[in-house]
Amino acid sequence: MSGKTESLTGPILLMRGIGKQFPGVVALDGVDFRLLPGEVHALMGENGAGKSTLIKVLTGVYEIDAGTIELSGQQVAFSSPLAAQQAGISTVYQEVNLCTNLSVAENIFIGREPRRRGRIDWKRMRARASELLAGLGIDLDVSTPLSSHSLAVQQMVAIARAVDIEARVLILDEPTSSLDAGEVEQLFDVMRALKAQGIAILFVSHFLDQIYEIADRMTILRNGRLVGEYLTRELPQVELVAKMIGQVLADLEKLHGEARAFDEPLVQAQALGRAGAVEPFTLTIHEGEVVGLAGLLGSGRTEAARLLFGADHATGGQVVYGGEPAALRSPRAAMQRKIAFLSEDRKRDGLVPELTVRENIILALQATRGWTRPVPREQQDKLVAKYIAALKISPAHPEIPVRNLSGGNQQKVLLARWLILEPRLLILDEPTRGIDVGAKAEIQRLVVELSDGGVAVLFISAELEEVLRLSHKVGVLRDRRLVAVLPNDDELTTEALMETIARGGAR
Amino acid sequence: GATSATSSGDDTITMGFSQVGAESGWRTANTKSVQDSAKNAGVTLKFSDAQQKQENQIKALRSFIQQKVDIIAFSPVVESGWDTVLQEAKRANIPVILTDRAVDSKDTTLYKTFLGSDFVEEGKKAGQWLVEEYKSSTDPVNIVELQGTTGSAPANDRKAGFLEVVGADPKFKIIATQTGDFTRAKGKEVMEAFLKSNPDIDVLYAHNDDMGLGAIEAIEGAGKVPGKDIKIITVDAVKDGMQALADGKINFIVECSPLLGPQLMDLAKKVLKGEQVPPRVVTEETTFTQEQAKEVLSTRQY
Amino acid sequence: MSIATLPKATAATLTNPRYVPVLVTFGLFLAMFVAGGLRYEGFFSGQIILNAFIDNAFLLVVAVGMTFVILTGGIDLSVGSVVALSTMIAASLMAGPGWPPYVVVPLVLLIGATLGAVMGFIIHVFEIQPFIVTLAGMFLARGLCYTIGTDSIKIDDPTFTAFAQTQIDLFAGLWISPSVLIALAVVAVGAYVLHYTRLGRSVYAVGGSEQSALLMGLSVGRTKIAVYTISGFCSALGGVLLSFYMLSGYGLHAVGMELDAIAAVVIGGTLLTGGSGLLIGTVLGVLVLHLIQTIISFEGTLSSWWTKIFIGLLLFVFILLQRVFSMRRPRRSP
Amino acid sequence: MRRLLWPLVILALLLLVNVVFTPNFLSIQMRDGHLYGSLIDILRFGAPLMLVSLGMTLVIATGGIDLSVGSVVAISGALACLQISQDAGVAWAVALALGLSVLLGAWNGFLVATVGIQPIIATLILMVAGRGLAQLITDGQIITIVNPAYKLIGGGYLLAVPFGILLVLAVLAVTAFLVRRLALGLLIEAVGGNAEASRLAGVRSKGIIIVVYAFAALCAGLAGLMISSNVSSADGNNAGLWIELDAILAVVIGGTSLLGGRFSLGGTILGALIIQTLTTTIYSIGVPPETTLLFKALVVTVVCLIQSPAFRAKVLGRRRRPPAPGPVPGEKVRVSA
Ligand SMILES: Nc1ncnc2c1ncn2[C@@H]1O[C@H](COP(=O)(O)OP(=O)(O)OP(=O)(O)O)[C@@H](O)[C@H]1O
Ligand SMILES: Nc1ncnc2c1ncn2[C@@H]1O[C@H](COP(=O)(O)OP(=O)(O)OP(=O)(O)O)[C@@H](O)[C@H]1O
Ligand SMILES: [Mg+2]
Ligand SMILES: [Mg+2]
Repeated sequence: MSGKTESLTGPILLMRGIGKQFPGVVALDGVDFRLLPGEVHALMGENGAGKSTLIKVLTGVYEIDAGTIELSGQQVAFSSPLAAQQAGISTVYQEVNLCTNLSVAENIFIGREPRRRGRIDWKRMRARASELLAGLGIDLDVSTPLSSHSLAVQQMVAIARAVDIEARVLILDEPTSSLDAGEVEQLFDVMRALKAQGIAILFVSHFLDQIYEIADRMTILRNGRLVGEYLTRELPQVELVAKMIGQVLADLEKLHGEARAFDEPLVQAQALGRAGAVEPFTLTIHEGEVVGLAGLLGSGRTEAARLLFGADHATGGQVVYGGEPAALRSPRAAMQRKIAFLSEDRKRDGLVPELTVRENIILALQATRGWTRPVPREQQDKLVAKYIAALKISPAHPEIPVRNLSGGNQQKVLLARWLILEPRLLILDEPTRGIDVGAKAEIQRLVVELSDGGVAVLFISAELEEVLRLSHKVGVLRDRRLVAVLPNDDELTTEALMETIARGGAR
Repeated sequence: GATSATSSGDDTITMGFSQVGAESGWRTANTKSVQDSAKNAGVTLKFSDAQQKQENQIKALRSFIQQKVDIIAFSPVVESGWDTVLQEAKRANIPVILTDRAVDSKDTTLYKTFLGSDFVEEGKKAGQWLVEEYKSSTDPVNIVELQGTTGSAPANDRKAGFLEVVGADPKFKIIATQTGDFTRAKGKEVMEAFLKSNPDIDVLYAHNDDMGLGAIEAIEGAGKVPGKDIKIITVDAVKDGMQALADGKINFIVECSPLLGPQLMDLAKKVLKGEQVPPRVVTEETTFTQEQAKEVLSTRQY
Repeated sequence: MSIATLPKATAATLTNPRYVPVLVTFGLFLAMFVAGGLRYEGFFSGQIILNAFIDNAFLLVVAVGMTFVILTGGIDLSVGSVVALSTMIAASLMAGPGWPPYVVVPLVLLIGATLGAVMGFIIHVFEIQPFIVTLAGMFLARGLCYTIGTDSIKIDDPTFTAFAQTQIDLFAGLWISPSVLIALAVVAVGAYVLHYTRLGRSVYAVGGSEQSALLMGLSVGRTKIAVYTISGFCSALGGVLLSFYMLSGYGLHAVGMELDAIAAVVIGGTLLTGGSGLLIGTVLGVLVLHLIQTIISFEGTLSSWWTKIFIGLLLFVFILLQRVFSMRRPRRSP
Repeated sequence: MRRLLWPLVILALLLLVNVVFTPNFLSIQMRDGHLYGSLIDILRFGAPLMLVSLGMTLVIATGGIDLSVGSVVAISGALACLQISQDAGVAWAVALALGLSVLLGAWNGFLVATVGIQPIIATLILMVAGRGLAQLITDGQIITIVNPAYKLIGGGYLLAVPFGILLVLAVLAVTAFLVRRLALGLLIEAVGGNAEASRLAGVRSKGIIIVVYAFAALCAGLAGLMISSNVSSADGNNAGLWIELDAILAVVIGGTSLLGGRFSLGGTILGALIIQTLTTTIYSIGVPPETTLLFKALVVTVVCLIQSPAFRAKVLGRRRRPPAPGPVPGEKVRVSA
């Protein structure tokens, strides 16, 4: 027992013997968990370990099947997130759960709008929202609808909302999955400040570096069971991973992509652009080449990728595919040229939640064949089984609705959807979002394999290390403009890349 | 007699006519009659279809007042609720003629005259025939009734009139009654169900020909002979009904004539000339037995 | 957004994408009105516009309630029947036991609101689709009408009729009825609630995403029950206004009015899927429907079927132009 | 199929009520060489509703709704009867009516998918104008025809079985083939479940939506032929009036969500049967017309309550479990080092 951080007041939150079952799945089985005031406590575990479920039973989204929850020594059972919120628990759930039809300001304040003489004081609300976001390093027009902002911005808005709620406990379920280094730092500053005020923070992330930077203590779950509670500084990273996945992970081999010469250009964007989204940019992607895109939040990486996939109409320029101009009028047209696009916002642009894992996986393949030529069932089952195994999707059952999967597993399902198409250009927008360490290494290895097999990959990630590890060259975007395309040679380090992003020009 | 406050100084009459809707063949025949006779009489007709809604009719009347027509005629969907708008018409000096059905306003100066049929009377006629037909029998008579659209005026009144007559004799028993919405399809469907749940049906009383015609199909389908095994009384006397009557499948039809057009135009002209018109003009309507039907069948217009 | 802020509309608000559909609708409405005026004699009068309000006061009130429901992504099919039921209860209580209007009217409003609340409760607590619950409500209310009576009942309570026949003279011979004032008041209150109260904002939030609203700690249940209660209340009030208009209670009043109300709301630019729309749009929607009817009655030469075809055609042209002119949609919203 | 359990229970209950009132309700006899009985009636009169509901199911699965089916019913019947009354061949009349129906459906689909009008309004246009069109075709009158071949469709028998029932079975089989054997069903559910995601997955949603609305109209057209053939006449004013409401109700009772996504053809057929049985029940147990609607309200409420898992959980037992007792006192929270 090591109890340096153990405060005298005892835990603010104490969960004991928590059990939660879903039909066919035991999501939590006798889990104990405690949270101390003034600590940042990381909840760790593989995809599907039960982290989000623990948070949801705590905050009244689900009922618990077994166990007790005590808040400040008092037994509680919240009937709804509202009740939890009123008891002083403020939560950012894993998927961004905001109302995109409302304005940014409203999303921060809805339910607790500043009022004057009984009516909502819109002016004050906007002013305070701007202020709050500025505190997180975000500057935008808060009266615009949330739907017009990228997922990363939305995530920051959700965070802003949660930290502004007067709370004793702050829960952040993978808030950093689509943020880049700068935003993460902003968030950590805020978290440290809250911690100093004695607020207990529960933090979930698959980025181990972040955990070691911010967390005081961690609780590890595996397959819905408690592995143990540890002080961060006493648990080396390798051991943490071993405890999470139940085995020692082979050291991440250097997958470093090298700048090298390619002869066959596969896709060329020529002055491709879209008014109001991305300035015209020119970029060549060769067969077998991995091109990384780096940039700050809202720099236009997603927009650029969407243009290459025909998801949006370009307002200028053209795409040359295999030497011939290709009019990518729709995603379908791009798919016919064997271009695939894994979108960053899986909830909005990826999953069909009601459909099963199998159906979600074969959807794109079926779509290319049209409705008159069904993929034979045996072939479906074979393909699906193959990718469930390859990507370690769990539960490994193809016939459950995909909405019942954990966030990371949903992401894997979408990846599988595109991989079975055997694309020649694979556009991956934040493919490792919400994916655990083990699977992330798996996916990175996959990218290398694909590129070795001649598949071109456009790789977008907020994690610069990842971009550098995989790419042969890196495109840098800033303010919706492609400002540089850098070969990934020895001189290109994360620092150098960061500097380019900040400076907005070539080295 | 008011002379219209018309803006058009010419001698052609502009009539605003608000029809209930086009819910049945009877109704469209009625519309056609009004339209045709307006043309023949040289009356400019502003026609408006209310699609069975009183509020639409009121709106139409308002818009007629707005358009400063010379005279307004309309077939009220229901009796009540016209006072306000009729008062507006009166204030604008536009005379009003009611067709097909009266309104229950206490203030009879709101309209000039009422031209139309009497649904209660129709129900009574149907009942009287039945009483006559079975006057020698003492056995109970099992009647099934196919009502019109629930709550609609003809359904309410035809039911009431019929009941008033047959209710006087306890041997007449209405063993089943259900709405058939004035349509053939519903008439057939309901009758099929009646036939299954009530083995002994002597008489069918249908509030219009169409439901009766549908029921005939059901009766035939059940292996019975319409007009013999089950006696059938209907109301309206449209062509198909008269044909069935002549063929012996219906036993008795009470006429309810839709051809009000010519009479309406006459009345309108008289009213506008300031002549005295009777407060109530009942259309000439008769009843048909099978023999009568055979005689007049070739001369029916609708 | 609300009536209250409209006069202050600046260039910035005019180009705000949220207002574009409403502005387009308004523009088209004006264009249609002018076209009617050029074509028909006697069309171009102030009274025509006022009549739109006089003849539709009840529909307007009902549509306000419907807007609340649709904004949450729900639907209320019971409104027409509740309107009828209200006229029926009002008429039968005044005609039969001779209750005075100041007892009857509040009672009717209470009944309507209660009916709505019960439906909202069932929808929320038992997680049943609004369509089917309100359809049952529709059958229930209409059925209750018939059990009260199948004939139409005349209202001749002197206070009631006096109020109903009051004409509020404006200027130059123009007039409105008190119902118009009531309807406009309802619109104003509705707009205020939607824009300036927490209830109103959570209506939009629930319509945007019920799941998110729940996770954000809004009381989704209360909001949903509230909108159906509001809709029930508005239907009952609509029923009272309709009894002013008709001076009768009747089980077949307002048949299909739910469709008119839904159409008005949707024509006014509100999304049936919820979360987006303005009350002022609903007002325009009601006016557009009325204008179409007026044009047809001024045309006056159409047979029953051409009337219907024409209504469909005008509606189509209107919707099409509305679509074309407000095409500029935000990129990512599907 | 667990999903169909509760609709089945409800249907059984309704039939039971009938048996109590009419003991020989379930009996089926041979009469004049064809099947005869109340059950047959339910199937026969329910056939048009089942057809319309089948089409409606697919439309609803895409997240849409089709209000115009009633008008298409009227138009199709009117056109066919008009043709036949003008001495056209039955095959030609039927083909023409169905062709026009498909065209009208495609028009709906075009407005929804390509022009981007909200489905309820897009189909409202045809609902209003289509009724007018039907009346235009019949001139507002009822067109009566005498044609044994045409009579077969809705009122005739084949091998002792009402032809309409066979027709429904055939359409059901074809639909099931299209959506479950071929991939139409998956793509429809994808479009209804998440339209944007489907677009990005390459689903040609416009085409699918147009096909689906056209199919719904085809079903409605067929139902129109059935209804008019059954009574040997076309009634442009009333044929198919309010059938859209019944059809939507059938779909919803069958367990398909109005929000789109997953659908169940079997559920829809059951839903339609429930509605038709309810109608027949009202006729045969002698519910007075004034209380018909109250009775309907009652049954619909009961149906949707029984169907609701939340209701079953909250009211019919399975109460919330009381919180389980805490761990044995003294047991410490595991804190390993
Ligand atoms: N609503 C649900 N219905 C059925 N199963 C569910 C449901 N929600 C979660 N599960 C299952 O419970 C298990 C735990 O899921 P949970 O979302 O808690 O994982 P997680 O640790 O948050 O994973 P990730 O890192 O991928 O977010 C998973 O196997 C998941 O499939
Ligand atoms: N529908 C829209 N309307 C207007 N602006 C938009 C819309 N969608 C995105 N934007 C803006 O376009 C910019 C580029 O967004 P994009 O999603 O491409 O950024 P990104 O580089 O992928 O960064 P991240 O995903 O980390 O936010 C952002 O400022 C975003 O707010
Ligand atoms: Mg999770
Ligand atoms: Mg992005």
